[in-house]
Amino acid sequence: MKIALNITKTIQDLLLGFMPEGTASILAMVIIALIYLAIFSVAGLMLVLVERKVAAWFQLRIGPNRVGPWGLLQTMADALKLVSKELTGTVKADMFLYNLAPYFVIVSSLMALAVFPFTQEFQAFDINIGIFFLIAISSIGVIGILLGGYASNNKFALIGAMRSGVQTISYELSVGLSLLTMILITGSLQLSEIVEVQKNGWLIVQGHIPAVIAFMIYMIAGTAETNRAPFDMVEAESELGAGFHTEYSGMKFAYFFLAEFINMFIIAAVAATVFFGGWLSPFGITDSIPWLGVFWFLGKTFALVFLMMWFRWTFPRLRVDQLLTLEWKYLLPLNLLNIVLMALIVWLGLTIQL
Amino acid sequence: MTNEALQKLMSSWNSELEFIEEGSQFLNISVKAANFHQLMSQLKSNSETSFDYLFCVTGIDLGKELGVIYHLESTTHRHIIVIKVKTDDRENPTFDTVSDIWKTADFHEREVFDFFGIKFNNHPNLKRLFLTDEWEGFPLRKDYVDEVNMVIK
Amino acid sequence: MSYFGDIYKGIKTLLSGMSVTGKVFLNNKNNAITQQYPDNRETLKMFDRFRGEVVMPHNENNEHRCTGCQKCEIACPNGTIEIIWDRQVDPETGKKKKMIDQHIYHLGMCTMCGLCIEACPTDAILWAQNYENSVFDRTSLTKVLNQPGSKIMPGVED
Amino acid sequence: MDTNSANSNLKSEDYFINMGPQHPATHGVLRLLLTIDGEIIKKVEPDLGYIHRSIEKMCERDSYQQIVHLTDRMDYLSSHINNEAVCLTVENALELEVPERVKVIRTIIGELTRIASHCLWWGVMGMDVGALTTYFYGFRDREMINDIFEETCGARLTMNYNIPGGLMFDIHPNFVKRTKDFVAHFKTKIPEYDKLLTNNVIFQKRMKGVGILSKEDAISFGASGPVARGSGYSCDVRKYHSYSALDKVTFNEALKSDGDSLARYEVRIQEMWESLSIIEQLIDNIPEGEHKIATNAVIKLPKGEFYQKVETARGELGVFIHSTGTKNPYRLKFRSPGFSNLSLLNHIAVGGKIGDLVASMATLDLVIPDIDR
Repeated sequence: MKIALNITKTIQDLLLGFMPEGTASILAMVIIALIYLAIFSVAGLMLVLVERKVAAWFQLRIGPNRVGPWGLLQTMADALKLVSKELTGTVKADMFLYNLAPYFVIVSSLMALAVFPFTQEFQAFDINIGIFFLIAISSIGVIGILLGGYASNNKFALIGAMRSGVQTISYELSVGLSLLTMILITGSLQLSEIVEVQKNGWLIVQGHIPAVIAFMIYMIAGTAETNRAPFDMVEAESELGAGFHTEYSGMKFAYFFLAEFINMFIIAAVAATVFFGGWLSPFGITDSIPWLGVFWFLGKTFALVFLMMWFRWTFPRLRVDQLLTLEWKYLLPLNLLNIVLMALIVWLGLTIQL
Repeated sequence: MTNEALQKLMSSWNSELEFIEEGSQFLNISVKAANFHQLMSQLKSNSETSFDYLFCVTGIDLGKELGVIYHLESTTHRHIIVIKVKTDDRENPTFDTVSDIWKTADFHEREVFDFFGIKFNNHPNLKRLFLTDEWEGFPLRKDYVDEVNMVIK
Repeated sequence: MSYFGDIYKGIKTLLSGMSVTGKVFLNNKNNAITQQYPDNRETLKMFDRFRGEVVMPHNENNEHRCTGCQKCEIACPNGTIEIIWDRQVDPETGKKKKMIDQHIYHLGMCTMCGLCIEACPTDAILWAQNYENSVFDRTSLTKVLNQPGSKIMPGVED
Repeated sequence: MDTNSANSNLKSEDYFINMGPQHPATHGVLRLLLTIDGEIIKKVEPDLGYIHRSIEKMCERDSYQQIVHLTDRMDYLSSHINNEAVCLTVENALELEVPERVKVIRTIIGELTRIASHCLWWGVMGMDVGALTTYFYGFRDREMINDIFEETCGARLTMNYNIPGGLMFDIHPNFVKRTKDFVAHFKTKIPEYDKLLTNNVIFQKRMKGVGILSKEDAISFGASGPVARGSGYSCDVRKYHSYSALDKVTFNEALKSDGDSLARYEVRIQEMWESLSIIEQLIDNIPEGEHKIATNAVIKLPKGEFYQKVETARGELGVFIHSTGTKNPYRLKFRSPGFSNLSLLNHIAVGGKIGDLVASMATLDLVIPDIDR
C-alpha cells in the first residue's frame, strides 16, 4: 500500500502540471495551510471533547453523551453555538487590541503545527531550526493573552494578563533549556533529523537519567506554558472569574479556548518527537509500513496529552509566588545542572545506543 | 464563679447595677448607659471575671425603650452573664461602643445599628451592614411599617 | 539534603494523589454517581416519605376526608393553604355541618415543611411523591385539592 | 513612601476590586470590596445583605412550631442542627423533657449533618484552591447522607424534622442499616481525601502559614467552631454546654494550635472522624420509646428570656428568645457562627495574596444565608 504522504511535494507536483512554478508553489502553500487549518480546528474540537470525557471519568461522571453517538458531536455543536452568539464587549475597551488578541493567540499556535513530522514524509515545512522555531513561536501567544487582558477594561482580566506575562516569561526558560539538553545528544535542531537520530533508541532511553529529568521538567514547564491547571493562574476561576478572557464571548472566546487545546497538543507533540521518537515505532516493529508512523506519533502525543489532563484534574492550583519559586528555585537550577550532566554523558559517550 | 459571687463582686464596683435572675438561666445585669463602657472593660480585664468572649449582641425594641443585650462568656472560668442597657430616647439612641474591648462587637453593633438605629459612640465604621445606605427606617423596630412587603397575620 | 528531599517528597505526594484519581478513572464504567435524569424517569423512584406536593386522596366514590377544620390553614407558615367553606345541611343527619367548598393549595408558596400534614386530624391531606413540579405559568401552581363534586367521606369527624 | 514624595506629581490610587456578589469563590452572594496592591491585599470589606430575608422579623409573627422551618433556610448545610437549636430553646423554656429516643436520634442526625456539611466544604475547599475533582468526591459521600435524610425526613436539604417536643415522625426502618453502611463506606474515604488533597505538596504550600489567626484574636473576634479550634481555642459547645444525647458519648475535641488555614482544614477532617465515632457509639443503642411528646397546639412560652447554644457544622449557633408570654416570640435573635467568623476575614487576609484570600475564606466555611439570615 502506497500513500502519498509527502504532501508538500505531491501537491506542488500536481499543480506544476498546469501552471508556472512560482504560482504553483504559492498556491501549494495556501492549499496546505487550508488543509492544516481544517484538520486542526477539528482536531482541537475533538481534543476538547476528549478533555471533557476524561475529566468526567476522573470525576465520577459520564460526560457529554447527548449529541451524536457517545456525545462525539458535542463540541461541534458547541462551536456552532459559539459562532452564532453575539459578540459582547465592554465600554471603553481598546477595541483594536481587544479584537486583535484572540487572533494573536490562535495564529501563533497554528503556526507551530507546521513543523511537526507526522511521519517521515508527512511534514509541511521541514526547516533546519525546527526546535528553535517552535520555542520562538510559542512565546508569541502570550502577547495575545496580555493584550486581551489589558484591552478588555476589566480589572480581573488585567490581573490575569499580568500573571500570564510573569508565568510565561519564566517557564519559557525551562522549556527551552530542557529541550536544549536533548539537543546535546542529537546535535541538530531539525525535527526530522532529531527523529532520525532516535532510530538507535528513543532519546529518553539514549540520554537515560538526565533525559528523564529533562522530560519531567519539560512536562511541568510545558503545562505551565499552556496555562493549564495546576498552573492556570491566568484563569484561576476561583480567584479571577475567568481571568484574561472574562470579557470575551462567542467566537473570540472560542479562539482562546481552541488555542489552549492546540497548545496542549503542541507541547505533547514536541515531547513525543524529542523524547519518544516521534513517528518511530517501538523496536521498529512497523518500520515496513511507513504511513503507520502517523498512528505512533498521535498515540504518543495523546498519551502525553492524557498525562497533562490527569495533572489538571488532580492537583490544586499553585499561588502566583509559588509558581515563580518553583521555576526559579527548583526547575531552573536543576535544568542547568542537568545540562552539565548531559554534556558530560555525551562527551564521555555514556549514552545508551540500542 | 457562681452567680452570687459575681453579683457580690460587681456590686462592689458599682452600686447602681440592677441584678435580675428571674426568667432567665443566666445572671442578668442592667446598667445605666453612662456607666456601661467602664463596666464592660472591667468585666473583660478583671482576672476574676475575665469575660473575654462576647458571643451575642441583641438589639431589642421594648416599646417605649430601645435596648441592647450583651451575652458574655469567660473562656477561662466558663461562666456566662448578660448585660443590658436601655434608653428612652427613640429618636437618637446612643450607647458607647465595646468594639475596642471585643473586636467582634464591630460587626454585631453595625447589625444592631442597621436594624434598630441604635448608634454607638466611637465606633470605627458605623454604617449600614445589610441594608443599603439609602434605606429609610429601621426594620426590626416594632413601629416599622412597610405596607408593600410586610405581611401581617 | 533537604533540597532534594523536598523534591522527592513533593513528587511522591503528587503521585499518590494521582493514584486516587487514576483508580477512579480506570473504574469509570461502574462508579458514575450522576443520574441520567430525563432518561431515567421510569426507574427513578422517590422514597415513601418524599415531600413532593400536598395532595388530598379521594376514594372511588369521589369522597375525601377533609372536614374543613382549617387546622392546616392555621399551621401553615406561608399562607399556602386557603380553605373556602360553608355550612350545609348534612342529608344523613339533617344537621348543619361545616363543609369545604374549595381546598386551595398554592404550590408556588409551599416550603414543604409538612406542618399542615402533621396538623391534620383526619389524615385528609398527604404528601405525593412527584418531583416534576415546574410549569410555564405560575397560575397553574395554584391547585384546588378537592375534586369537583366531591363529598366528605361518611363517618369522618374532627 | 519615599518614592511618592520624590515624584509628588505622580498620583497613586488604590486599586479596588469587587469580589462578588457573583463570584465563584464567595460561595453565595457575598460581596467583598478588596483594596489591593498588585497581588497583595490591603483591605477586605465585606458587604452583606444580598439575600437577607429578615428571618428574625418573620419569627416575631410566627408560632413556635412555624419558626423551626425558617431555620432550615439559614445555614442550609446544618439545617437539622438549626432546627434542634430552636426546639431545644422552646423545650427548655417549657421545661419539657423529651424522650431518650428523641435525644439519641437528634444527635445521630446532627452528626450526620455535620459530616455532610464537612463533605461539601471539603469538595468546595478543593475547588477553591483549584483541584476541581474533589468537589465530586465530596458530593459522592454527601449524597449517601442525603439519601438517609430523604428516606427518614422526606427532604434532602431543608428537612424540618424536629418539632418542639420531639420529632415529626419516627425514623425509617432502614435508617440504622443505611447509617451503618455509610459509616463503613466513609471510613475508607477519609484516607482517600488525605491522599488526594491533604498530603498534596501544592495544597500544603498553599495552606501552611496562610491566614494566621491567633488564639487571643479568635476569642476577641467571637470565632467559634473549627475556625476557633484551629487556633487552639477549645470552644466545642458539645463539650461545654452539652445538649441532647451528647453527654452519653465520648469524643475528643479536634484542636490544632497553629491557627493557619491548614490547621482549620485539619480540624474539620478530624471532626469527621469524631462524628463517625459518635454515630457508631449511638447507632446500635437507639432506645425504644415515643418519638415525640404531646405539646399544646398553641405553644406559649413563659415570660422571660431564653438562650440556647448548639454546635453547628460552622460553629456556635445561639438562639435568644425574649418572650412576653404570648404565642409568638417578642424578639428572637439568632447568633449565627458565620457572622462572627466573617468579621475576622479582613484580619486574616490582609497582607496575603488574592489566592491566599480565597484559600483562607474557604477554610472559614462561610454559608451566606447563615450570615444574612
